Amino acid sequence: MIELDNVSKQFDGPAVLAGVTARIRRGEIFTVIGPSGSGKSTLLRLIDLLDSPTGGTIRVNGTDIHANGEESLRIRRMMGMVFQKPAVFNTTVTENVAVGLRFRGAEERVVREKVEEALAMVGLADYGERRARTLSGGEMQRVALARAMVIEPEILLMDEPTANLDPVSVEKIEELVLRINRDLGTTILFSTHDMYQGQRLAHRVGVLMNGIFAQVGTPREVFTLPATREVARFVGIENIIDGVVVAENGISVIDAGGIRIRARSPLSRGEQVALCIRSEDLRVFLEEGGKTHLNGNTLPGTVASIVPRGPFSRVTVDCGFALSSVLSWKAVDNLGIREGSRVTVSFAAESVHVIRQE
Amino acid sequence: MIELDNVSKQFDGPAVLAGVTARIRRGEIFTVIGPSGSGKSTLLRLIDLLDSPTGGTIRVNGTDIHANGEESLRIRRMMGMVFQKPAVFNTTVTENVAVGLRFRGAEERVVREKVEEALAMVGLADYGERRARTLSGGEMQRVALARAMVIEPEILLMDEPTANLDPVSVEKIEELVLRINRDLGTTILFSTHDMYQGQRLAHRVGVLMNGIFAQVGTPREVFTLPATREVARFVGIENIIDGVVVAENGISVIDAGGIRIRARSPLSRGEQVALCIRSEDLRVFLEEGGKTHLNGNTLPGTVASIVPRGPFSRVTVDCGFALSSVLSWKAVDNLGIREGSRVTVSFAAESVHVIRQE
Amino acid sequence: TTSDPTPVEKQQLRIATTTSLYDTKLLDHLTPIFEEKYNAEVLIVSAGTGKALEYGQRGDVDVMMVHDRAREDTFLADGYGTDRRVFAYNYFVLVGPESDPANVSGMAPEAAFTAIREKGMAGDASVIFVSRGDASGTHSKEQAIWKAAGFNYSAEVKGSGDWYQEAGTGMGATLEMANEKEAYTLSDIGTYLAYKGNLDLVTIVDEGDILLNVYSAMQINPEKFPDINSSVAKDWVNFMISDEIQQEIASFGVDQYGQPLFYAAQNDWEKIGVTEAEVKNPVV
Amino acid sequence: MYEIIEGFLEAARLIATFDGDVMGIAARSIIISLTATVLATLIAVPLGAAIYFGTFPGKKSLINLIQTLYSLPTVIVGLLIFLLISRVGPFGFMRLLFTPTAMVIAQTVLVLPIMTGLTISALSGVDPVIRDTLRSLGATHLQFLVNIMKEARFAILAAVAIGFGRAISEVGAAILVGGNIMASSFASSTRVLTTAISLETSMGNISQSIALGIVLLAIALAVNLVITTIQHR
Amino acid sequence: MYEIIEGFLEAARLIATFDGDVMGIAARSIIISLTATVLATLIAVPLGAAIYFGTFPGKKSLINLIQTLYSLPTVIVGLLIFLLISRVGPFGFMRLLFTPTAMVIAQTVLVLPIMTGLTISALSGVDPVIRDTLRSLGATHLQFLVNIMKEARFAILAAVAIGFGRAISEVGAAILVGGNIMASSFASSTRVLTTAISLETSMGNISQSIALGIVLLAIALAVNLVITTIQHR
Ligand SMILES: Nc1ncnc2c1ncn2[C@@H]1O[C@H](COP(=O)(O)OP(=O)(O)OP(=O)(O)O)[C@@H](O)[C@H]1O
Ligand SMILES: Nc1ncnc2c1ncn2[C@@H]1O[C@H](COP(=O)(O)OP(=O)(O)OP(=O)(O)O)[C@@H](O)[C@H]1O
Ligand SMILES: [Mg+2]
Ligand SMILES: [Mg+2]
Repeated sequence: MIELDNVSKQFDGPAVLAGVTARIRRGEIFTVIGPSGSGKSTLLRLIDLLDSPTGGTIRVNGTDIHANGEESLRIRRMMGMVFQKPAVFNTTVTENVAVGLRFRGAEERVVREKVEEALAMVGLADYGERRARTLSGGEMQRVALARAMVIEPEILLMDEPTANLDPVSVEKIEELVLRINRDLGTTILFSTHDMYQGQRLAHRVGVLMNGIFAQVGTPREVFTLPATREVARFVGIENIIDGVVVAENGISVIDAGGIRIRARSPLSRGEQVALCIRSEDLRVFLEEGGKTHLNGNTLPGTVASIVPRGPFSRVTVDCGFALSSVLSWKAVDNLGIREGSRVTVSFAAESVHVIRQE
Repeated sequence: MIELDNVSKQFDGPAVLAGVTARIRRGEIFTVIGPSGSGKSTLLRLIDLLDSPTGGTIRVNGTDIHANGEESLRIRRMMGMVFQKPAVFNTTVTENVAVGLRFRGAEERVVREKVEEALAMVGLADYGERRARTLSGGEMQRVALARAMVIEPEILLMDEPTANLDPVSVEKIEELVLRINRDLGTTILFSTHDMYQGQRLAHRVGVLMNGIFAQVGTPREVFTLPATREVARFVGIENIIDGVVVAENGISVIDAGGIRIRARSPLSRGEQVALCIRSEDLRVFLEEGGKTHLNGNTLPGTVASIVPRGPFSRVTVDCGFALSSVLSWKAVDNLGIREGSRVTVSFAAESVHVIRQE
Repeated sequence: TTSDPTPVEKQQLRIATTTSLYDTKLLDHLTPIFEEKYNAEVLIVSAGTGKALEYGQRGDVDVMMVHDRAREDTFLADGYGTDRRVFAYNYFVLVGPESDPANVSGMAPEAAFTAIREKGMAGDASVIFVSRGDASGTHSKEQAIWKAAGFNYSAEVKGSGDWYQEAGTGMGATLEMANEKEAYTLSDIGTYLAYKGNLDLVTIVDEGDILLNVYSAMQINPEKFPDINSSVAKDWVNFMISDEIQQEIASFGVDQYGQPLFYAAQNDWEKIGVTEAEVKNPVV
Repeated sequence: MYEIIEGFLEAARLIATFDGDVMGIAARSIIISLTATVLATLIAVPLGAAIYFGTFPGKKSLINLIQTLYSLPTVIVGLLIFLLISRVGPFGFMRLLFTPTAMVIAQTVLVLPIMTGLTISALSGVDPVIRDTLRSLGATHLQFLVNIMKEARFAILAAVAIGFGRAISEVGAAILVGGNIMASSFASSTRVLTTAISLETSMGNISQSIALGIVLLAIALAVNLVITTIQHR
Repeated sequence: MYEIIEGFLEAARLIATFDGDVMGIAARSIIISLTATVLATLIAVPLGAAIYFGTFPGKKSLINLIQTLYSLPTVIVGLLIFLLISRVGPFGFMRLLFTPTAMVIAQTVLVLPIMTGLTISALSGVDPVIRDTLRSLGATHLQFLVNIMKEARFAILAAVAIGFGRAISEVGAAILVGGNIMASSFASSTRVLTTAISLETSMGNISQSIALGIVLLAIALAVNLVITTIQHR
């Protein structure tokens, strides 16, 4: 178990980490997501004993890891780390992966077997004899992954481990991570900027922002019930609307610049709030074509833009404020909408997540 | 205009590029996607004159760039490049970004202005005086981006420029790329492993596989009508089923291990084919609940797994072969399905893309 | 003739000399007098005898000052040098440990050498002779003594056993080495006196004609090297045999060592076996 | 051992009293060795860059040769220069023998191999992506070199420090082509610290030698502080 | 200039005929300088690592001092060792003066600063991520050092090459503590190539000097080829 207790870290400038607190359970997959420069790498480095915190404590299985000089080797050997920009040793791929095992005095036969297995797992089975320095970006990243995994650490730290990989490789690595977690019970802590990856893999997600965890929760919590406006924005909620609670009886009514929106929320009248509506929860109808939801929201508007997004299109409708919805290409074709079309957007009160503004 | 004419490149082992041919038009945004190790970086490096092809020619505006020693500076100065793992000069952020302008003998005042502007564009406005070596991964990548953009090259080459960035930063960079392309008419050639990015930004996409462009086309073509089984797999089509054409009259019928699937295809009876069905195009109904599509496909099956995927769930149904579909969480809840549920999967014949197998 | 005593630009005089002479600082003592008198600048290069002669043979210096008659003769005969004048002499000394393991104190040089060799060859580990072994004037003298004692140097002395060791370095270092090894060695008196304070070595043999050490100066042959600074070179040679300087030489070192380092050659030409012309006649 | 202490005291005295002779010798050492180092830098750095970035047959052998020349004894360098500039040598007409100029030449030649070799090492330490980045930013050859040097400045200045160290501490070449002359005028003299140390040693003045050695190290320290300051800028 | 050609011919003759004296001298050079280089490596590499990875007050000054000692003249090193081991010195009882052992000690001391300094440079050239990776893989201190050395092997072996070059080419210390002795037994002799070159030069035998210089360079070349081979493994 890893306990982060008010961990802070400051380099020359302002504090990068300013009181990070969390408990990562044994056997858990925990993902750190957060904007570029928010301190994800810094946090992982602190846990791996590669740097010392300016304040706070980090405990692994109850031991304050930074307080114990003599213990640090033992603690470090419990952990494996994949760096954000992995570096490879100037030797063969096999030797690169073998290093950790050799450090632990493994027998040559065991080393050979395990390395081979690890390389196969990351899809580099035939690369053993290649000089690691000549590998492509993604290949290097996979070598780094194999290198950290092969020692079967109790805790696996990974700093954006799939940042340089294509989707097919990413999928393989993700399966691998899940398997390691499941089969070996490895606690896995990784940072990613791919929120979907966080969600796919993690038991829990911590959102690092402004030096602290703005939210820690299950992926579903974080993705559907973001704790702050910034988290909401960060986890990809495209529709965030400011407003004031004007009525509260079971279903609150929020005034957003003159337009009234119904939502479920326990907040009381007069509070400043931000409304989050996932674009997938919006329905778009031609003109007045939609059925009015009881207790729901039905807003008229004009299509402002239609932008392809993966196998979908993002349709942005101006209803006074902009509302983005995601429709399949086919749906767009069927509706026959284009920029300027008059449409109606509807969504349930349950689809509106209300955040109190500070 | 960049013409790649049968470009090949071999290091010590087997050829990495084995006859890459394409024409990238002036002012176009062209994306190279392909698996890790497929040679994307190698190709960009060849175009930027950082390495020489083993065979074939690369022409920029009609000039064979590798044939012309004296011209190479002029040609290189037409181009800017962002490397996959950017390196920064050991000086301040400002000086890093200024280098290209200084090389071109820009006035100090101009340099200062443009650098400031560029840093602001990549969201590093306050970072000018920081030593570049201490930046985070994403920050460095943005410095590299600013550094390449500030010289306003005619051609901008970017090797996975957003690999280390969080979604909010990615969005900013993407907007920037679109703006540069639109406002300055810059031809942009970039590699990415984020297919959606490719799709969002690119006018055309080239899929690099096994040393050649397996397909070049608009994002929509590549994503909906992949030319090969590998491309299909690579662009994220989860359902690829092998079969044989058994009937062909307007709507072909394909036998896939005993199960018959209708599809639109011009191929003739007896041909070996692969069927591609995007998971978004599948509908899942409880038991026999679905309406039978005329000319469509309705297959019974059992739910094999339900895995969260972004704001969706991926529901895999075993119908003899596995079919994955993507449903919103709500839809899954509404259907009340779980692993083992008996369901029906249906999809239109139009949703089936048929590829001839070689 | 003398050169114009007040030329506008100072003439430069380059002298090559052997290390042992230079290290006595005699020349440092004399050059200011010369420079003042002739408005010249004296540049002195000290080197091993062989190298000094090499400088001379290549015309890199104007004057040569060494102490190795035999090789000087060859040098003159080959036409590289001319107008040799002898300006000083002193004696080599055989020094050794106070215990004198070979028991040669006070013997004639030849006899002492013979005895040392005998003990050494017999395997008496306490008897060691350290030779300069560097083809210097001192080394030449040592070889001459071995020859006079009846030995073939290269066959019967050099390399004949661990008793005979070639230092292959300068006089000072050789003395240090003899001191360290409690060995005998042949030294010029000047260097020995300069080092005496640091050494446990004592004078074992200091008498015998063969120990004579004659210093001479000559100019490099201007016919061979026309751009030699011949006139100042002549001035220097004449300066060295001038009465005033001969007196300086005779008294040099007395205040420091309590005994002179050199004897003036002027009046002892017979004793040192050279012609009177070589000590007295000014070069013209 | 008391000679060492005496040496320190003597060094302190020499420096404190600005002993004329010693100051002259020290100044000459600085001038000659710094000039040689600067000259060698001007040759070695471009040369090292040309070798490192060039592709030509025999490149590996050339690098091996350069490394081999690290072992070039100073006396041999001195001899070769001597043969060239002595009166009967091909450059004898220039009358360079026994001049400070000759010493500068000899020291320059002496430190060239090591400085060239270390320049090559320094350049090979620069991240290849940095090189590619400079190229891709459209650097001319010169701009490329200047900027690579900037990136490698730490290692290149270390090479300069080593070159200077070797130049100012060598004696074999200095004595052969300089002659260790102490003339009445500064410009005609060629006595530098190392040749003076040799002389004092050969005369048995050990503490004087050590004192001069300390003066030499004091100079080296000053030069190194300057180099370190530039390195860390 | 014909001395140079003569020198080459003479060198060829000496090598071809296995000239006994010269072979002995060359063998002694190799043995002494290689031993000194190995010893110095064994000291300098751990020392350099300790300094580079250590954090202690005065670290910067120490590095500056080491750089300054690059300028330590060989004669001064010789003198200091001489004072220590001469009969009246503190280690005089060991009777080391004028033995090959003394020369090994002097050369070791002589090359220590430069090898330590270059080790520090070599280590600072290793990508920090490599260091972190080793730590994160659970390296003990020793494993860490060994593996960092492996990564820096190119630069460290370059340092060894420089150390060897300096050791085999120096003459000042060798002559002071060794004495350039040519005795009839191999073990009692201390004449090495550089001291022999000095001697030949002082005797005016220029071509013989150059021949010996060429023999020395041939040895250096051989040693460097070995080093290069290890470097590129
Ligand atoms: N200098 C080199 N020597 C030998 N092989 C090389 C060299 N550079 C690249 N390769 C090999 O060429 C192949 C293509 O490499 P490249 O870097 O172009 O791939 P990529 O498509 O950019 O991959 P990624 O998405 O992982 O960055 C890889 O297998 C790589 O190992
Ligand atoms: N050694 C250092 N000295 C000074 N500042 C540093 C240092 N290391 C990191 N920083 C700063 O700390 C902040 C956090 O850096 P960190 O690398 O942890 O971010 P990150 O969340 O991993 O970002 P990214 O997603 O871009 O990798 C950044 O602003 C970075 O510039
Ligand atoms: Mg990071
Ligand atoms: Mg790549």
